Amino acid sequence: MTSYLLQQIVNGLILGSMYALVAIGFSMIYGIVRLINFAHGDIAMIGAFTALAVMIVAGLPLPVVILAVLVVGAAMGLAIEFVAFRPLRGAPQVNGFITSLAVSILIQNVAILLLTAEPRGVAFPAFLSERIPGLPINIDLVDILIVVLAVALMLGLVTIVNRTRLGMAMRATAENLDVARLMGINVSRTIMAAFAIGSALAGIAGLMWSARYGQIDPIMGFLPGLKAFVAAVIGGVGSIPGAMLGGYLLGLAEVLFVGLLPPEYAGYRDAFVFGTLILVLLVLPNGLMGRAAEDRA
Amino acid sequence: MRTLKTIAAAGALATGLGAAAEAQETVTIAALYNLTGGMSSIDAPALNGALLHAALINEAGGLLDGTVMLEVVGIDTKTDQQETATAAQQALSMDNLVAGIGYGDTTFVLAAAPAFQEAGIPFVTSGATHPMLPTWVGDHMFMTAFGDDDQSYAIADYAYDTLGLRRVAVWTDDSMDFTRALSTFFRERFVERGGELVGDDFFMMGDTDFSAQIARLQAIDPAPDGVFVSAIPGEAGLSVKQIREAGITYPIVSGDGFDTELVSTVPGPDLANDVFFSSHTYRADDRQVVSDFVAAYEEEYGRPPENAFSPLGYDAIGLVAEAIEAAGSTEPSAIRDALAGIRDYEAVTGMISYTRETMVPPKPVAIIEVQGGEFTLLETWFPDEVE
Amino acid sequence: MLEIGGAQVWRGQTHVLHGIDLAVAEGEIVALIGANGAGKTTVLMTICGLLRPRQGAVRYRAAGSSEPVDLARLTPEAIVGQGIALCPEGRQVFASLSVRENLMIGAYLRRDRAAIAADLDHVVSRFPILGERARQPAGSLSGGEQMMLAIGRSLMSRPRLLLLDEPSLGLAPQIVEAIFDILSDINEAGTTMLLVEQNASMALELAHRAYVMETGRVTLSGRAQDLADNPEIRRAYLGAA
Amino acid sequence: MTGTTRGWLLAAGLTALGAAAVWAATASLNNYLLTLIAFAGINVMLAVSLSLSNGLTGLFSLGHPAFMMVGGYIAAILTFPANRKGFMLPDLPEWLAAQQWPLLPALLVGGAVAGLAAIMAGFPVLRLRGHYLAVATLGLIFILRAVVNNLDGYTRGALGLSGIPKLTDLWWVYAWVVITLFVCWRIKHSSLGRTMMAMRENEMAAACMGVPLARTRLMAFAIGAVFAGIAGGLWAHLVTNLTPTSLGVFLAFQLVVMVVLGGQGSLAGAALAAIGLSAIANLLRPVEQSTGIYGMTQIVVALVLIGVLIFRPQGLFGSREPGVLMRRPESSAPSRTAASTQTTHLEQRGST
Repeated sequence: MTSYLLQQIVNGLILGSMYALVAIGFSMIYGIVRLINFAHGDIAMIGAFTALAVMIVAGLPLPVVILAVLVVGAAMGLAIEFVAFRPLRGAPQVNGFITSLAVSILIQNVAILLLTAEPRGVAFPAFLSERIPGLPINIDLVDILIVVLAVALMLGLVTIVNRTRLGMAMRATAENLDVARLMGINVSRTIMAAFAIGSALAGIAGLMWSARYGQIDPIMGFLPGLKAFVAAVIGGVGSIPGAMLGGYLLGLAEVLFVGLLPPEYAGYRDAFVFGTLILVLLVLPNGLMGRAAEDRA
Repeated sequence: MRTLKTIAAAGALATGLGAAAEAQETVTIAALYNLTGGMSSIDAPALNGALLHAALINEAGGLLDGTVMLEVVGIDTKTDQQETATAAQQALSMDNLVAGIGYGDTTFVLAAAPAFQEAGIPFVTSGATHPMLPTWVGDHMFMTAFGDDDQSYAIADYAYDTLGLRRVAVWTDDSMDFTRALSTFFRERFVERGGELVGDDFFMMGDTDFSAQIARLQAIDPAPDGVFVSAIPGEAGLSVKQIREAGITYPIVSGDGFDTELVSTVPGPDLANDVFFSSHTYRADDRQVVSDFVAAYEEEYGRPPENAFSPLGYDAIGLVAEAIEAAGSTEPSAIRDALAGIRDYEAVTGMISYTRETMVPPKPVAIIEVQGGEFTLLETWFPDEVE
Repeated sequence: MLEIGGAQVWRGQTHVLHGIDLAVAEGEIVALIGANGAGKTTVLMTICGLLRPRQGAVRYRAAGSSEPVDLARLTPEAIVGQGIALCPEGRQVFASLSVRENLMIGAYLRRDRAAIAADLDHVVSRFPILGERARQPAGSLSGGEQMMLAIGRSLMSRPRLLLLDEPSLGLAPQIVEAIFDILSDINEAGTTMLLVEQNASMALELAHRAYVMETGRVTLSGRAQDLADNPEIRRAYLGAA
Repeated sequence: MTGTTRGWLLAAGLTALGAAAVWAATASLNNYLLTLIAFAGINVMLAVSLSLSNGLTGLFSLGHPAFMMVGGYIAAILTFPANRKGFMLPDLPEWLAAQQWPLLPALLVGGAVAGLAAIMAGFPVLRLRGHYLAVATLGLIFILRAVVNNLDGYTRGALGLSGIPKLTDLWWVYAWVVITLFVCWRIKHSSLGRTMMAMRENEMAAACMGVPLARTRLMAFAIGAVFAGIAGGLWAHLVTNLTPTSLGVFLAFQLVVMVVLGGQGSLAGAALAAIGLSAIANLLRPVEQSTGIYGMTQIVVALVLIGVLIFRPQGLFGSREPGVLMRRPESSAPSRTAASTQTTHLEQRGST
C-alpha cells in the first residue's frame, strides 16, 4: 500500500510539473497585464508539434529540440501579444479574456486545417522510456527528466525574477504599472518579456507532454490549459510561486482522487477536483499565495 | 482533397452536358460529421471515406446506368449538439436530398437522426454502434457498423476460448455511452462464458494519465489474466503505452475503438504487444474490396485510412448507392425500402444484411492482434444466427 | 527650464485643466498649492507623460541643449530619461520589492554602475534608516520611512527636475519637518523642484515661488514670501483668521 | 406620465411587430431557417439573462450552461412520455415516472429549480471575485456534468435523454424572448438594477449607501439562472436530445462573448450580438461546405471578434441601450452617466 501511495504521489508530481510550467505563464502574464490568456494552453500544443517536427522530421537531437521549442514558444507568445493584446491595452479586462479565447479558437482550427484533427504518435528515443532499476515503484527516465527540467526551469525563472534587472522591472510593473513607467521602465518591453518567457515554458510543457504520453493532436492544449488556469487560480493568480504550488497541488489532487477514491466514484473526479477548488477558494479567496484581488474582470 | 473537388465538379459538369442527351440528375447526400472539436479525430476520417466513395462512383459513371450522380455535402457540426440539430434541418432543406449519413458516436446520431426520420429521409450512421439505435429512432435509421453487443461478444469469446483468459479487469471510459455499452456487453458475455471479473476501473475521455488505474491494476492479487480497455482511439494508444511501460505483460483486449495506428505508433513497436481487439473486417484483410479501398484512400489522401471510421464512411455511401440501384429510383421512400431490403452487400467492413428485427446488421467481426506494432487478422467471428 | 503653456487636460471624460500656464526655472523650488481637486496632481501627471494635454505645450529644456523638447510627445519612460523624476502622491513604493531594489529601480535607466553605487551610498547617507532596512520589503516600512524611500528612489535617477506630490501627506509633523529640511538640502545641491502641497504654510516656507490653483486654473502666482503674506491666501490656505 | 405611456406603446408595438414577423416566418421559411432563428432566440434569452450578472452587476460568471442543464433535464424528465419513462429512467420515483406534463409548466419548474440551484450554489460561490468567481462557476459545469453522467437511472447517463418530444417552436421561443427582455429591462431600470450597476461601479461606495451586496449579487445570479433554466428547457425540446456534454464550457465562453460584444450591461447589445454571431456563423456555413475548408467558420468568427474588440472596446452599445428604445432623454441620463463612470473604472491601469 505504501508503494502504491508513493507511486501515486510521484505520478502526481510529474503531472503537476507540466501543469506548473503552463500555470506560471498564466500567472506571469496576468500579474503584469491583468489578462488571462486562454491561448496559453495552445502554445503547449505548438510546442509539442515543434518537437515533432524538429525531432522526427528533421531528426535533430534532444537539446536542439528543447532549444527549438523554447524559441518557437517564445516567438508565438510575442506574436500573440503583438497582434491580439497590444491593441487592447487600456480596454476593459474582460475584452482581453474574450480575445484570448478567440486566439485559442483561431490557433486550434488553423492547426486542424493544417495538420488534421487526427492524433499522432510521437516516438521519442527509446532510452527515455527505460525504467529506472532498483526502485519499488515505476519511474521512467523521461519522468525524472520532466521533473528535473521543470524544477530547473522554475529555479531559473525565480532567479531571473528575483536577481536580474528585467526581473525587478517585471515585479515593479506587476505591482504598479504607472509608477514603474515613472521609473523609466519600458512597460511594453516588460510585457513582451513576460509573454515570451511564459510561452516558452508552456512550449516546454507541451514537449514534456508529448515525451511522456507519446501522442499529440491540435486540440490537446485546451484541457491542460484550462486546468493550468485553475492551478494558477488556486495558487493565487499573479503569483509565480503560487502558480508552481497550484500546479503541483492540482496534479497531485487529480491523480490522488483517481487513485484513492473507489473506482465506482472515478466518474466524479472532476466534480471532486472542482469541489475542492471551490472549497479552497472559500477559505482563501485570493488563492494560496495571491494578494488581495484588486480587479474585477 | 483537391482531386475530389475536381471529380465532383466533373460529375456536375457531366450532369449538365448529359442533360440534353438523357435525363441525368445529381442527388445530394448530406454527411453530418464533427469535423472540428473534440470528436473530429473520429469523424473527419469518416467524411474522407464517404467523399472518396462518392467520387469513385461518379468517376465510374454514376448510378442507374449513368443517370444519377452523387454529391456528398459534408456539414461540420463542431462537436456541438445545437449545431447538430441545426445541421440536420439544413440538410433536410437541401434540394435533391435522398439520404443522410454521419457520425461515429451514438449521442450525436440521436440529436440528428430523429429529424430525418420525421422528414421521411433515410439516415445511415457510418460509425455509431449502439444496438438500440434503429429501435429508438425508427424505420429510417440504418447502421453501417455492427452493434456493440456483437463486437463485445466476439472479443469476449476470443478472450475466453482462444486466449484462455479467466480473470479479467475492465477499464471503461466513463464519459461516453459507446465505451460504457461496450464494457457492459463484454462483462455480460465474459461472465456468461464462465469468466471472472476481478476489477472495474474508469477514466474519462481526454485523460492522458492512467497511472492511478495502472497502480490499481497492479494491486489486484492474484494478478488478472488480462485487461479489457473500453476506449476510443484518442485513449487507445495512450493506455497501451502506459500499461506496457508499467511492466504489465498480460493481454490487453478491446473493441473497434482500438482500431487505429495509434495503438502501434504511440507505444512504439517494442511495447505494442499482445493487444487483441475486435473490429470491422477490413484491417489486415485480403478481400479485393478492402485492398481497392485502401489503395484508393492512400492515393487520394496520401496516407492509409486513419482508423476504422474511414472505411465505415466509405461503406455508408456504398449502402445508399446500393439502395438507389436496388430501388431503381432516387425517391427517398424507395431508397429506404431498398435499404431495409439489403442482403449480403459486400462492404469494406464486412457483409451487411438487415435481417434482424433490431435492424442491426449481423456482421462478421474481425479479431485483430497487435504484435511488435504489426496488425494481424487472427480470425473472423460470426454472430449467433437469429431468425 | 520647464514651461507649460495653455494646457487643456482631460481625465477620461472630465475636463480637469482649463489652460494652465506655469514655469519653473533652473535651481528653483516652485510650490503648487490649492484645495483638493484643484488639478495639482494632474499638472504633475501631465509633465510626466501619464496624461496628455489636448491643447497646449509642455516645453522642457534638457541639460546642455538649447532647444526645448515638447514633453507631450514623449512617453513617460523617455521623460524620465530627460532628467525628470516624480515622487508620487501616497509614496507608492513597490511594497513587495526590497528597500534596496526600490532604490535601484530608481536608477533603472542608468548604466553607469560605479556612479549608481556612489549615488546609492549618497542616498543612504542622507536617509540612514534605508541602509539599515536595505533587505526588508518596502511594504514593511513606516509611512515616514516610505516617504524617505520614495524621495531616495526618485533621486536615484539623478533628476534635474524633481516633482513632488504631497510629500507631507499622512505624516507626523516632526517627520514632515525633517523631510522638508532634506528637500531643501537636495535643492541646494542643484536639483530643481516642483512641489505640490496641501500644507501651504510648509510649502511656501520652502519654495522660492508658488502658484495657486483653483478648479483647474492658476488663480495667483508670485514669490512664495509675497503669497504667504497675501491676506486672501492666509485666510484660504494658511488657516489664519 | 406621457413618457411612460409612450414607452409602453413602443414596447407593445415592437412585440406586435415581432409577433407578425414570427407569423410570417413560420408561414414562409423552411425548417432549417426556423431552427436557426429559434436557436438565435434561445441565445438571445441566454445572453440577455447572463448580462444581468455579468454585465449589470459585474460578476464574471461562466455557470450559465450548468443552470441550463438543470432546467433542461428537469423539463425533459417532466414532459417525457410516461410509457417510455419506466424503462429508460428506472430509478425515477413512481409518482414522477407517471407524469407527462405539457411544456409550459415543465419549463417553469425547470427554471425554478435552476434558480434554486443558483441560490444554493451562489451562497458560497458568490463570495468570490473576478477570475476566482469565473473558475468557481466553471467548476459548477464540471460538477453538474459528473453528477448527471453518473446518475444513470435518472438521466440515462452519458447516453443522454433522447427522444424528448419536440415541443419547442418559434412561438414558444419568441414568447420567452419577449418575457426575458421585458423582465430584464424592467430590472435594469428599477431600483434593483441601479443597485446592481452601483455595485459594479464601486462596491464599497455602494455598500456605504446601504446596498445589500450579498443579496443583490444573489438576486442577479438567481434571476439569470431562472432564465437559463427555461432556455435549457426550450433547448432540450428543440434538439430533442440532451446529454451531459451538450451544454459545456464552450457555450459558457460563447455567452460571455455575446455579453461583452454587446457592451457590458446593454440588454439590446447582448441580444444583437447573439443574433449577429449566429448569423455570421451560419452565413459562412455554405461557403465552408462548398470549399471543404472545415474550421473556417470558427477562424472567421474569431478574427471578427478580435477586430471588434480592438476597434470597439466598449462593445456595440457600451452600457447604454440604443437611443430609439429609450423613452426620453431625461430617463436615459442615469444610464449614460453609468456608462462613463464605467469606462474610467474598468480602464486598465493605463499603458499606451
